[in-house]
Amino acid sequence: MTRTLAWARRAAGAAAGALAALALVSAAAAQEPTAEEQLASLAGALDTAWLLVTAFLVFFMQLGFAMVEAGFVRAKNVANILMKNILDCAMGGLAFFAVGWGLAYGVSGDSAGPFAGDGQFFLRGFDNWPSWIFQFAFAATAATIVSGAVAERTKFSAYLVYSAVITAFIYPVVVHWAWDSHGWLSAFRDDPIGANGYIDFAGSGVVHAVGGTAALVGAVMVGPRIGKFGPGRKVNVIPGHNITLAVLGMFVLWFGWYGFNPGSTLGLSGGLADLAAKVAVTTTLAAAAGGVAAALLTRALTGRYDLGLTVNGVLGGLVGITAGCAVVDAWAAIVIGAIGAGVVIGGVWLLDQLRVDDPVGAVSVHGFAGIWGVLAVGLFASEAGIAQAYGESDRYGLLLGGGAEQLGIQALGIAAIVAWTAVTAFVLFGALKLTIGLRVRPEEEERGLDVDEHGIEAYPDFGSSAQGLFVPVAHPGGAD
Amino acid sequence: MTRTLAWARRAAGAAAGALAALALVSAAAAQEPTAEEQLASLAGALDTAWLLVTAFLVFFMQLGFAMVEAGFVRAKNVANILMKNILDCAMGGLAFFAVGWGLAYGVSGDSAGPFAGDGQFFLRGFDNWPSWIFQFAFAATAATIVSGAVAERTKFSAYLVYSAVITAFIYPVVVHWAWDSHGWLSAFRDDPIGANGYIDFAGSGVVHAVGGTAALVGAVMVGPRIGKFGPGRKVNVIPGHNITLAVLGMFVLWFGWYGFNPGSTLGLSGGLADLAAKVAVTTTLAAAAGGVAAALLTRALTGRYDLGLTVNGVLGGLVGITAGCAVVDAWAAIVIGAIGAGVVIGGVWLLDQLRVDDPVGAVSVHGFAGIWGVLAVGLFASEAGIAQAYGESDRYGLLLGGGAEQLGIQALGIAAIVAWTAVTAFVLFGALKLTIGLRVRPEEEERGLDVDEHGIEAYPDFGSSAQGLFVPVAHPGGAD
Amino acid sequence: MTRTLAWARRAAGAAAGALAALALVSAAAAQEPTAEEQLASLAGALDTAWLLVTAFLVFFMQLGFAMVEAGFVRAKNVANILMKNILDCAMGGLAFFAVGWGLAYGVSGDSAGPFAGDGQFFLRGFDNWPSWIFQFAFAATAATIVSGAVAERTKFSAYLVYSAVITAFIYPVVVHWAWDSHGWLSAFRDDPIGANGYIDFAGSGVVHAVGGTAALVGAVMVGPRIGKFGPGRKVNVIPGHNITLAVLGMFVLWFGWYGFNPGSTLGLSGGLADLAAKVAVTTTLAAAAGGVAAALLTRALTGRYDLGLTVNGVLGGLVGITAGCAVVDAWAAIVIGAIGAGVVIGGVWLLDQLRVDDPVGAVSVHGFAGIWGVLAVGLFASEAGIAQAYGESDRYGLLLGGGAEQLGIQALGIAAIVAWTAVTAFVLFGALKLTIGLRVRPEEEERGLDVDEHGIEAYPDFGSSAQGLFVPVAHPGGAD
Amino acid sequence: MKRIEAIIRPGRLPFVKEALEELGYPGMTIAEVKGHGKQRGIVEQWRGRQYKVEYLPKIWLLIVVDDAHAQQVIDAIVDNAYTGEIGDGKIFVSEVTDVIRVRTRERGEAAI
Amino acid sequence: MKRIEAIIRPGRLPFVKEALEELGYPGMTIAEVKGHGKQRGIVEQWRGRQYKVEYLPKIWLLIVVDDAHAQQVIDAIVDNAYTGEIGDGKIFVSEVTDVIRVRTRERGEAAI
Amino acid sequence: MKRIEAIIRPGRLPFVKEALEELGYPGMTIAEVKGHGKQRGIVEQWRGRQYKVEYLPKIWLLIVVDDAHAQQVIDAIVDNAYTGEIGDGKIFVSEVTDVIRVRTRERGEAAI
Ligand SMILES: Nc1ncnc2c1ncn2[C@@H]1O[C@H](COP(=O)(O)OP(=O)(O)O)[C@@H](O)[C@H]1O
Ligand SMILES: Nc1ncnc2c1ncn2[C@@H]1O[C@H](COP(=O)(O)OP(=O)(O)O)[C@@H](O)[C@H]1O
Ligand SMILES: Nc1ncnc2c1ncn2[C@@H]1O[C@H](COP(=O)(O)OP(=O)(O)O)[C@@H](O)[C@H]1O
Repeated sequence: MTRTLAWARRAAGAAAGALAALALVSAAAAQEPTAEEQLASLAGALDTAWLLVTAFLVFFMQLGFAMVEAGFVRAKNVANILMKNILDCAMGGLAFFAVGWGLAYGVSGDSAGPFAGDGQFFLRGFDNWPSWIFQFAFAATAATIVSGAVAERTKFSAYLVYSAVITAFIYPVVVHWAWDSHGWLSAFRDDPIGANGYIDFAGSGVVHAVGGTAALVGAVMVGPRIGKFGPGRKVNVIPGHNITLAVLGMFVLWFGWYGFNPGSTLGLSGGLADLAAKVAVTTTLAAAAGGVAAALLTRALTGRYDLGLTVNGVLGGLVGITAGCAVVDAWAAIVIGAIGAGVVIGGVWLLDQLRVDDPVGAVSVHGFAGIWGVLAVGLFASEAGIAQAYGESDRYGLLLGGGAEQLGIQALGIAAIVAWTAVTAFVLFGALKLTIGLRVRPEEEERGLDVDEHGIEAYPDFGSSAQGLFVPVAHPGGAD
Repeated sequence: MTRTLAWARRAAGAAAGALAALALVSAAAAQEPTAEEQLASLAGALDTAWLLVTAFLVFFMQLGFAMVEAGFVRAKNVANILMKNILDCAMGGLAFFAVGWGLAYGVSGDSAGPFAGDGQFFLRGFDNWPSWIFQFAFAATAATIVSGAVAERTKFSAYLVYSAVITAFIYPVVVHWAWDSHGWLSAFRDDPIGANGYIDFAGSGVVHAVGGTAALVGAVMVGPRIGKFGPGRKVNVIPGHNITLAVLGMFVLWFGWYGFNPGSTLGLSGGLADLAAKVAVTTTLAAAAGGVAAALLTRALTGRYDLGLTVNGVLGGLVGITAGCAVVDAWAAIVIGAIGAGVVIGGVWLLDQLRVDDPVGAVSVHGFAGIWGVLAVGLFASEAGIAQAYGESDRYGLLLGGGAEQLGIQALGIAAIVAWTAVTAFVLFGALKLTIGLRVRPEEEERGLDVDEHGIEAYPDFGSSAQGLFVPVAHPGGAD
Repeated sequence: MTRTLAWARRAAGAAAGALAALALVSAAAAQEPTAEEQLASLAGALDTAWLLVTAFLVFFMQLGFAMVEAGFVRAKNVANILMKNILDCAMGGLAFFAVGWGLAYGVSGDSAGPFAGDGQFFLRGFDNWPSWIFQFAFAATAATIVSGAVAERTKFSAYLVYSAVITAFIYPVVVHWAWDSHGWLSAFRDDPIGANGYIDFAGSGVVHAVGGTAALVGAVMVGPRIGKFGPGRKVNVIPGHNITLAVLGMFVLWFGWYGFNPGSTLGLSGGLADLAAKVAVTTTLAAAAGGVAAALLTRALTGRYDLGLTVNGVLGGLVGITAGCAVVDAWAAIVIGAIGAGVVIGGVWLLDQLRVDDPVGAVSVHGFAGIWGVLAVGLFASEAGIAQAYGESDRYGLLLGGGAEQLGIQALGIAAIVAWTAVTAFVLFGALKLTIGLRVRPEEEERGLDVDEHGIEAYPDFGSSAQGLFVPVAHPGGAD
Repeated sequence: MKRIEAIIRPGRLPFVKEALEELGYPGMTIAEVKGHGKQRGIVEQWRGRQYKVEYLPKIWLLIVVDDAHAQQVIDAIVDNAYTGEIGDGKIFVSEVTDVIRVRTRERGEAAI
Repeated sequence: MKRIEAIIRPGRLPFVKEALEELGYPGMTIAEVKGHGKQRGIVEQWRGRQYKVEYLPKIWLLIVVDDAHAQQVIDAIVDNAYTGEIGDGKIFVSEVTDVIRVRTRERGEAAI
Repeated sequence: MKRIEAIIRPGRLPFVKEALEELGYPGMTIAEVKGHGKQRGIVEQWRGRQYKVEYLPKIWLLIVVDDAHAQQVIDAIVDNAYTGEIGDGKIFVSEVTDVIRVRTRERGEAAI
């Protein structure tokens, strides 16, 4: 009986090296694996390691979203938004297991169609674990974006249904289009649209614009919070309860983005390590540029360095670079990030004008900056960048002299994605509205969702002099 | 003089590739290493990388524990619980350095006995650094579990002693039993109990049930907080001060668990990468199922989606899958996670009935769900799963037709672990009670432990209108 | 057309292994790469992976700094300190892109001088991405240290300029001296000072003492907060607003330090994996010793276990071990960490005596403990330790019988670094004082920097009964 | 001069304030308090176990006015704090013997 | 009608409340305040340096009752807030000239 | 006995307190409140959009003294709370009919 792991475990206990382990593996196999086979196996292990570690980082973004959103809502709705963040991730996991993966990448027969995968539901006949965990983390990201936009007024049960549907259906179909080698938009198709197909390296469109579009539809259909818009053109301000949490969340998201973008090389061997490193650099520069641009812009516009919009600006820079991180040069990443922040700030202003209430800026950050990111590929992708990540091509960024074709494909791709998401999200939210209802009652909204939906206050005993007023610290006799 | 690192460092400064580095290494050795040696060395490096990265993730769980516990206690005891969390990790590090590792895996002569290791104390004659850091992170986890269960009333100095003893002695012995190749329970023993020995891949029993059992003994011996239980069967509620922190901690723990479980492959080469990825998937699904189950269960039982128990439910799912993550199928992970959440909720209720006061639910989450996790292996381990992780065997999960033997061994193993921990923890807490005392004075408890033990309030200047009332912002003249 | 990534991407969707990918890469090249070339490429990929993952961890320390500093300031200055933390990282990224890297490692012609690099500004002609991201993360760390020391009174615009200059100029020069193979202090120079050159493995001096020295200069030149020092020798206490945040930050920093120190091997192949693991262990032990020492010391000195200083003590232990983590034995790491905590506590007391106001202890933690760390190498470096990390040498730690030479070089090195930083920081802060001004007006300081500089309160709607008093929840008619 | 002390629902504060502003009241002081009268708390839960929250959040409002305007102010508060449900709150009126404006050291009605 | 304003120890609030409930008091309002009288603060420390916290947390309790029940309420508070240590607190009694119940616009004793 | 209720700037509290301490005042109670009088709020912003914060943070100070010392206490507060800018605050004085010290059950002036 082979005891590979036993040995490995023991190796941890004693001082045995990996040499022994390898030897054992060899011995276990009927015949010696060739050096080439061993090399390939090792390369595979390294690729898997990369997928796993970056998947974990992407998963960690769940915390970032939860904290940004919690910080941007009022104290009376904190437990509700946190619960939504936990549950969209948890429901998302189960939904992506049951259906999502199958629609995204599943193959039942020889190959899947251009519209959706068609096999491996419930992971039957499946063992590509590294890919599943990585793709799950992305799906959870797409799902969680909406919660912020519809915060402080949406029914919990309706949100649960929504989050299952987006991870099971709406998002996976887009993934299939753009990232599966059978997808009609895919750059990995044998015969892609145009020279390169739709280029969206880590998902400005596939993930963020999907989430952002669904968020917009949701925010419109749920309607604004009571008191957000006054009569006439009056826009009231409803500050969140804890800006520190929002900043905490932003740093966690930035950190997690190092899984999101560099991890999208899906491996390190065969030259991908260099690409991953370059992606890490462009990601960093875009985030930095987004932060600086937002700070200076708000200073110019309002006379003060605005912290909330700087948080959004960093995120806008990150969303903006996500599509092009592998194919643009460092300087272009800075430009894209800075414009991304501008798009976010403009978007926040625009939504206020349109009387759409998005408490955390999810539509602007993920939707508008996501669209910008996709288009930016058509403007800024360098020839060498495309060659390194997708193969040699003479169609690249318009502003770099690569013609307009790629920009056209990008526009087509994002239009299709936004349209698909808008329609399906509209149907979904519409159906919810007609059945269980989308929105809590006004009294409930005024009191806060925490008390009615979850029976809790987020900070029942807070404060420097908190006396636990609610707490029966002791009972002076009596039978009960 | 060889300057390996110098070169590597320089490589960072310039554009030299790893080729040069490798070449240098070769040159340094008297003769060329063979390709096979190089391969083995690289495989070893990859395995070390995995151990290191996952160890770091497991270490990060310290933050998760600290935040969950801080969120679940009242504001007046926050500094105390945080200090305990820092110190159990710090004391734990020193204790595990001095004694713990030696008892767990240390070998002085040819081999260690079945009960405990007997060498390498103070890491003398030791250089298996990757294993030490990984095992330290686990030891710190086991230690920190107790702090929550005895929170808000336990003397700080007594806690310090406790945390040193559990990491130096109680926990390492269990590790030796179950994970060292000489341990009597070990699945890695040449001649294990039954066909496979006791299977506890990442430690539902070895880590969590140990922590949970010690937590139960501690909570019973310290006694409930003043006011927790009223006369008759009355159970009072003492809400914690910050549910946001608890959720933050939960996400950090979930993230860290991706080190805990997948890292327990202890390497990636030789086929372990696939196993690690599968473990990541089962871990995810169990956590997700735990969260969904807890939310729906509390909704069914109390009419509202309970956030606190959903946090505990996710953790219960994670603890539950920890033993079996490598040997169960994806669907089984969902079942195990969901039941884990149920066990936690039942446990919380049961402890209240038994008038045992566990402010954060540590006993239920780590103790009860840990026991469940160990037994679940006996129920759900698949034949292929055991083959992949432990070697071919015809004894596997009872519910999958693998017979009752494995379940019996699991029951034996967890019984032994719980018994050992209960007895040693009882002696330890008993000795502390008789000497320095376990509990602060009632006045101190009412005032909060922060002020008396640490002279601090956690939030002296908090709030939107915090005026720093305590702060002598300026002094109008006078000599002092 | 080669579709490397396409295949990799597809590989994620299906079950193709790395074998295919490798084969493809081979096919793409005109002729088969030899096994040796493949090995080297794989080793390079692993090294890159290490650099990337550890760089991400180091980046994550930004969150740690932000939270420690936020926790240690008053509520009225929280948004300001958070904004500074975001912006020093963002500005730092752009500045390090434009100038910093070039001065640190850039080479325009054949080689750079001993004082500073001279090429690759704006990353022109540059593609060593893994190194850039790693070094960027370090630069951001050096930059962010100062914000805490000058917190609660420094003008935001002045701080922006400062943070650009330190990452563009002050810090990179020191890096060049100590870590570039052309630097005059460098241990990686062909002909280093003394036998080994200046040994500062991960930067107790290069990063922390630079930050700490600039922090000291800043704190002195900005002057103490209003009310910090009374008449005579009176020292007032100005408690921060949230100790939980400080602890959160500390754990994040400790976690990030596993990137900072072990990552400084800059790779894993060629034997570096073992070194990285050893570094992880010494780092852990020093942090643990720092925490325990600080807790016991404050207990001895004040009668109570002080949480704030324990947080600082852990960090002092970490800063202290940073220079010597690769070259000292485990026991020495404990000694260095414990003394590091002592140095921090003494430093905090000393600065109070000197009437220098450092709200978060940055000068003590990074400056004093950083200097201690550099000197500790001269005292505790073991012969075997130096051999493993820097090459065989008969000059090592004074206390271990290796003579005084290394201690002398360490003293020289740190003196040069402190002098350089002090002078340049003095000029910088002086220039800022004379131009835009360093300090906000007294009224602004009393009101808090948040309101005037950023127009925000950090917790506008906090508390269990927060009613959003500021929020116009609804408007009873009226045109506006 | 009258000391008018009102305990009202938090959500009604903006309306009360607006009404007072139209009256041109001299100033007001508010605080977050908790209380219960006829309205006896709500049921919350913590980790699954339910408990009664005895005190509900209210806003405490203090306005000192001269005798002539007292009734107007009271009416404005009552009109705008009203919802008709239990928990609408109460107003307590008492005498103030003196008022001092710190900035000018004015006293009495002039200081209000 | 009497305005009874008590400053008590936070830990005694549940007992006071229970006693008042037995009396059938009409309502109460509480707030977290800080104060000092004879009890002059405690010593805390921040990053190792000690300082005196001048104000200790107290609960401020407001109950308006008709004259007939005032003494009973005062007694209930005194009995249950008592520990015998410095810091037990004080009760201040003053006259209320009018009370209005917002929900019903009742005035005077009927509104209490 | 007089009930002296002052609304002052938070930043002046230490000075007021010091001055009262020199007088040997019997005790005081404070709370964080918000308010506005002539000083009508400041402009803040949230995610780029500006809004007027209507209420500014103030400290509410309650001191009950015997009639003899009332003027002294008022003077001490006025002197030390004064900055001369709008927003310095106000002091309201009213009659207290009774005072009870919980610890000793003393009543009236003896209890202050
Ligand atoms: N007699 C009282 N003394 C002090 N506060 C009171 C008194 N009666 C009511 N209150 C305050 O008024 C609030 C509303 O009282 P409630 O009895 O619910 O209103 P209503 O009289 O309209 O039913 C209570 O929460 C409490 O804070
Ligand atoms: N004259 C006073 N005016 C206002 N509040 C007072 C006064 N005297 C005492 N207090 C309040 O009562 C609390 C308890 O007073 P203290 O003097 O400690 O009690 P005791 O009189 O029993 O010693 C103080 O913290 C303060 O809030
Ligand atoms: N009539 C009043 N009733 C209650 N509180 C008042 C009244 N007038 C002023 N205040 C309180 O005093 C504070 C300062 O008042 P303000 O009018 O700004 O001072 P000043 O009269 O010196 O200009 C206000 O914020 C408010 O809390």
